[in-house]
Amino acid sequence: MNLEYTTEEEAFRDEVRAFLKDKLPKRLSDKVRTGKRLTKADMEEWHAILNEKGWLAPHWPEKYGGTDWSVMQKFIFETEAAQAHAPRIVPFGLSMLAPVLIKYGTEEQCQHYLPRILDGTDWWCQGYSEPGAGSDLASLKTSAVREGDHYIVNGQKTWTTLGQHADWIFCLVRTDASGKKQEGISFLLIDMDSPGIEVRPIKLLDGDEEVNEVFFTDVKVPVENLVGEENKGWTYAKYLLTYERTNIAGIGASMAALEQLKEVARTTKRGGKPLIEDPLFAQRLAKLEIDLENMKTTNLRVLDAAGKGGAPVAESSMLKIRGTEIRQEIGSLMRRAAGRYAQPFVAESMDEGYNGAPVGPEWTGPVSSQYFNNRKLSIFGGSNEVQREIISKAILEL
Amino acid sequence: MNLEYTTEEEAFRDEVRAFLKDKLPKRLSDKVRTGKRLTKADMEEWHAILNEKGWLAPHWPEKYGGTDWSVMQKFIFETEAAQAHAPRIVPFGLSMLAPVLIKYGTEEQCQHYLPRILDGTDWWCQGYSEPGAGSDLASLKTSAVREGDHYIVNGQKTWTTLGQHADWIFCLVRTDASGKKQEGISFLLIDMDSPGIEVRPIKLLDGDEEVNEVFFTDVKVPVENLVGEENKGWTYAKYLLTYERTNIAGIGASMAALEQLKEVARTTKRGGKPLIEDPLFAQRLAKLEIDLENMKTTNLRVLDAAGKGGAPVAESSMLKIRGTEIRQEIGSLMRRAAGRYAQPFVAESMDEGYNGAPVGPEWTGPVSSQYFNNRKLSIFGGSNEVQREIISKAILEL
Amino acid sequence: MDFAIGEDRQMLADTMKRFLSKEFDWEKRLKVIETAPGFDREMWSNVAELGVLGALFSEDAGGFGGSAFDVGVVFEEVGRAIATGPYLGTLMAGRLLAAAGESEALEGVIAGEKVLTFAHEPAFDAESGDTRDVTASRSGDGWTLDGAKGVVEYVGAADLVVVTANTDDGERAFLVETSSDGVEVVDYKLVDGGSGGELRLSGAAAKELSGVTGETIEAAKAAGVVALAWEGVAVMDQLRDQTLEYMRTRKQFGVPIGKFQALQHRMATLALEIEQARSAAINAAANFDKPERDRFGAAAKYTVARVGNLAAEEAIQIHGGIGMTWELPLSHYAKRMVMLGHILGDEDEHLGRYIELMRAA
Amino acid sequence: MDFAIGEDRQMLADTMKRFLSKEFDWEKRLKVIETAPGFDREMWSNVAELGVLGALFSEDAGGFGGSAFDVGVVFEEVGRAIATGPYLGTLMAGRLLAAAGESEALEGVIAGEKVLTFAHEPAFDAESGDTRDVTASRSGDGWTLDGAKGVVEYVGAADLVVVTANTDDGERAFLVETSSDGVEVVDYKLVDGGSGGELRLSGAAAKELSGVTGETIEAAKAAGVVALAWEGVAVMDQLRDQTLEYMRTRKQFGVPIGKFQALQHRMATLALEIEQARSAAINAAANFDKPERDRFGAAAKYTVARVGNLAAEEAIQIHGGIGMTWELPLSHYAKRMVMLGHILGDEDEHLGRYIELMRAA
Repeated sequence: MNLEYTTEEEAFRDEVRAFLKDKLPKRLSDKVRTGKRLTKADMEEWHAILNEKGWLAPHWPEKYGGTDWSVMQKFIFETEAAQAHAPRIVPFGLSMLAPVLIKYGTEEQCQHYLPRILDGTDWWCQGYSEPGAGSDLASLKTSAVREGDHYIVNGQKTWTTLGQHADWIFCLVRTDASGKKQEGISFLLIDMDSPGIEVRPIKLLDGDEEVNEVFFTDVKVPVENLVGEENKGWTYAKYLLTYERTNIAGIGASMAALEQLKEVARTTKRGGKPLIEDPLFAQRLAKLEIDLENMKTTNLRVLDAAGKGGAPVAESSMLKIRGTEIRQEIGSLMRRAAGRYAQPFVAESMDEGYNGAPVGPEWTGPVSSQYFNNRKLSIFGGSNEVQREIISKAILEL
Repeated sequence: MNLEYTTEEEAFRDEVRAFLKDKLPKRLSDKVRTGKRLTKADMEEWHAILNEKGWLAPHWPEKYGGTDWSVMQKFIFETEAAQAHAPRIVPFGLSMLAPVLIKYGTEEQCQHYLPRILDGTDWWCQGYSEPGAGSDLASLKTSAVREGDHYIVNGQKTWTTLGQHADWIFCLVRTDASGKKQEGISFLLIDMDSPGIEVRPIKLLDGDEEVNEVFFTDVKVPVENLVGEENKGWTYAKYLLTYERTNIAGIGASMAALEQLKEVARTTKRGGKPLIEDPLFAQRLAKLEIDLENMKTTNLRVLDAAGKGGAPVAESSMLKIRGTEIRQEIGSLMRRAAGRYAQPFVAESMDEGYNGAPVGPEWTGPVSSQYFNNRKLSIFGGSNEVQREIISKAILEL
Repeated sequence: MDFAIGEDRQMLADTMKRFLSKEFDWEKRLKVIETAPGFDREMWSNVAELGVLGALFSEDAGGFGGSAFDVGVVFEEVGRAIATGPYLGTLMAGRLLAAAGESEALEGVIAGEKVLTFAHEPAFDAESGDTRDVTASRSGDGWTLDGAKGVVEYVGAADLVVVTANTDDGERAFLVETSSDGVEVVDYKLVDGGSGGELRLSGAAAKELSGVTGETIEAAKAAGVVALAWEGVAVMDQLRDQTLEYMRTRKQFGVPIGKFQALQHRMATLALEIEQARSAAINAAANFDKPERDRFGAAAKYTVARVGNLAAEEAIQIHGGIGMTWELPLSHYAKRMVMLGHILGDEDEHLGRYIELMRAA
Repeated sequence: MDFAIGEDRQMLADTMKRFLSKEFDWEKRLKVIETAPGFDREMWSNVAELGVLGALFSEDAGGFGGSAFDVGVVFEEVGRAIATGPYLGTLMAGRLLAAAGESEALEGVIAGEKVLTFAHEPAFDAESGDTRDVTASRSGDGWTLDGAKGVVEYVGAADLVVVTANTDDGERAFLVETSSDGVEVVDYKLVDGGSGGELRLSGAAAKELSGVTGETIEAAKAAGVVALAWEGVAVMDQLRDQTLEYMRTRKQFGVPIGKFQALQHRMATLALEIEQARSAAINAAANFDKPERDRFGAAAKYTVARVGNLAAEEAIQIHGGIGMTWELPLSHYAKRMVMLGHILGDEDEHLGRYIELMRAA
């Protein structure tokens, strides 16, 4: 039993750190650190930097531009990047579509789409959820009817994150409504410029517009845009959802956020004393830090098992649940720490180049928005209730 | 809105207090206060004192010896008695069987059994649960087969509290196994001296033996011992389980126990300071006290509504859940307060007249046993899970 | 003992409820909160006309209520509709005007002619990185104020502000007209759709509220605590009811999600906690004129903040994505619920206060 | 990074597991805990023969292990079987013997010939109502001890006790033979089936453990914390597994209770928490020889106590009445689990310690 990094892992970590120090623009890391909104250009800029280094798609096979890293290396990279306040990699093309194409798509599809993901030609978004199909994803209704060389797609997708920027959408569509609901689903790639597609932003409770509804009215999609076989899309969808996610717990992001929280707790005064001296706040903070330290080791144990060929299904769900709970709790303590100044809502102050004087301490600006926005963590990506179902199925074997 | 007692209620409270001060033997209240075991004679002694005053059966109609008290008076009596460390009234005859007899029994049965409950001639116990029928009570299997003027009873009951002292047991038995499980149940009164009855104590985790298994082998029970109609017993059983319980939350007992806990917190030192100065312990204590203050008002609100003719089903379940949680938490904090001295287990010290030197501070003697014994509070009397089912049915109306 | 609310109060509540559901429906609310300063003056004077503001003050002070339960009933309706406007500021500042016998000023406020708020807590000062408070100094017959107050409720809409300030004699309260020289207001929206602002004073003329001491100010804040507790319980009632309704109608896997036992048990727990919070709010009102005022106030504010966060988080979680949308009233109730915890001290602050009182008892 | 336990340790664990499941089956355990002093001397020497006690100490000290992970693996097996005997006392007292170079005494202990325990915490004194500790004074060439220690693990079975005592030079440790004059033991059962006792010393002859200071004693206790963390995780594994098994087989309303979603979700949460506790125990062992020893020790003891209580309470609740019976092993695991929190400081004490270290960092 040895929790130290090996010499090789340490060297790799140093390499990642040096790269981040050298190549991550301060403008971007400042935006991430202070909770400002990232523009499409910001995200593309960071993608391009990673692509230049060859580190944009660590999960891919080397022949398509992957890195052949071990699970531990991927974890190190993700953790270091998050702690350096790098923008997160937009996952839809890189981590969601690509693994499906690589496993189930044709060589032609891989050759066509993968390079365009890497070089930023295509921005992808995800067409999974529908208004009537949330946790019960397989009950989706958006239909694709074959007519000659095309499918005609009608229906509606929702919660399409960053869909407003997208060139393409990968969709689960119903190609057969006659049998079991899981059996008539296909996986279709659709050009967002196709006539009949309309994207409407969904305004969230924090005023932000990062998710969208996507409406399809008689949208023509060439049959060659089908991935794999017709009516087998559910298999691909599940593969995508359970695809190895070394960073499902978001350890790096949480460690970075906790550092900031502790700094706030040391410097913010309440009743004349630093918050960290307040027994009730200190207790919340200590419990959170302990939970995160434990989670870090839990995550490493899962990676260790996965690296040795295990398939830690229940454990991944545990990482998702506790990882999101920890991130939510950090956000919650930041909000608590802000006291009265959690209330002002100056939306403009979250954009780059805002010149207005801060109302409260600068770090208080985004805390409430982030707290509310963080609610999504336990809802999206398989709600924490769904994760509990997965765990109980695995441990109860009933 | 007025949370004060009325003048009449205050006068009543004073009367109760005066009575308790005058008539409750110090020997008994000392035993209750220090967590010693009560003997059968102890319980009978207190019953006799209450009976002499005419206060043993407040829930009964006046003509059978009840008091005609309002719900608020019953609450005041129960709360004051608990705070004075009076033994609790043994409920099986007085609060469980009697209401069923009064509502569903014959006048003859009432005339025969009720006076014997009051004067202590008959000690009753309850034959409801079976090894295979816990929360799913209606699946019970103990059978009663009619043969001439008798039923022949075979089967097993369990969790029969204080059954070792009982002269009689009221039982749910199956008289018809052909239809829905709720429809073939009858309510039978059985003399514990009948041939074929065997009582075996169940040793609990704290070493105590207050519950029993009761085995029935070809036990002959006269048909006149049937209450109400054959096969209608489920109706009576449910009536018994939902019978107005003004003190389901155990407010008085919790208030008395919290006082003791606070005294311990003020006088027990940990790391050189009184426990109440410890921020973590103080926090637990404060949250508990607030919860109890809230619960007291919640209880009074429910009584107020019941007194005005309401039928607060969900609310009674809330009182059961939170009431038992509070009592468990008080026990848990007593255990925590005892520190290392929660470990010694000197069983004899819980009996009256124990002369051994206390190992730790005297109050620490029973804390762990009580903590573990208190687990039953959320299991028995309709588990807290069953109570949550009742609440969600009522509020969801699905 | 009697938990009935009383006939007069019930009438007031009914009137207010009818008015708000008609004149402050959801579309109207969205419009109001998107328009600075998040406040509709005409509606405010209509509310005043109903007697809502008068109910917050005793007859001596020109009102016709003023008991803690009167305050509770008004704020219950504010919470039910998550109504905008300086209800809380009016209550607290008005109590100080009443204590000082400023009946004329208070009359205009009760009538809805003048909008009043309360500026009590120091402002954050960007330059020093610390807080900055207000100091009062004598100037001829009167007083002038210098300094700043932070996150002052609806200060951008207010005609009058009661400002607490340090003097050589300790904390005192002053009445300031926002139109005076030396008064600067920087207002902004609040997360919950309301409005707030920084109040900056440099040599602003002010009238001392005679007889108001630190203790009077504490009493006004204690009334604010009762108000927020009742408001909070009403908001969580809405969160619960909207979530239950969603659970009855939203289907997944072929059944209403209300059929899922894990969610049922969580809602049962939430319903239980809300009843405990209601009891806490009742206790705070019942003890308002008694020696235990602060202990029950702290208990109520702590309980309502704790249960309120649970209610907001559970309501959103059970709704899923839709619960996070601006479109759904639920998300606005959730925001108001959580923000209530940031006014007049949060969950921890009040639990800390309770612990001190418990130790001292 | 490598989470494999290592071959040698795995072998030891397997041997110990085999031995205990054969020689310390459930009937045997019930017999042992009902017989004073809750300890079977023959079994103890058999355990020693397997090398279990030697694994707790380094080769320098006459053992063949001694790393924090060695300790962890042994106590994991102790927890799995809720084995009785002074494992913890042997570990902590043995570490002090080793530090003092008392290799001869330690050799007898490792061989199972002499039973050793550790008396560290002051006794409750009924007369004064306060605690009473042990003081050491020089007497000729040697030392004598006076005072008392409380709740000393298996002191009724011990031949040797390492006693900490106050001297003019601060805290020191001494070796005492229980058969000496001036040594009185009052032993009693413990709630979890083990045995403890009060150790009363009046002028008892003692040998100083040279070189042992307060810091050495802290290190021995830190090893004890690692041991209890690993033991606790093993106990909660049992609580979880026994409960899952019960959920698979116990039927109510015609289905196994494991089909009830509300219980499923609670078990999922418990399983998650237990994995977190396991990580905490691993962290404590991994940092045992590092500057962060105490921080990770406190984190582990806090986590294991917190999750342990949850595990014990959930296991009993889900079992229902049967979970409270003496007959079922489950209830004994629950008792051991909760009692572990009362040894070497409870959940709150360790969280408090963590907070201090966090503030100081």
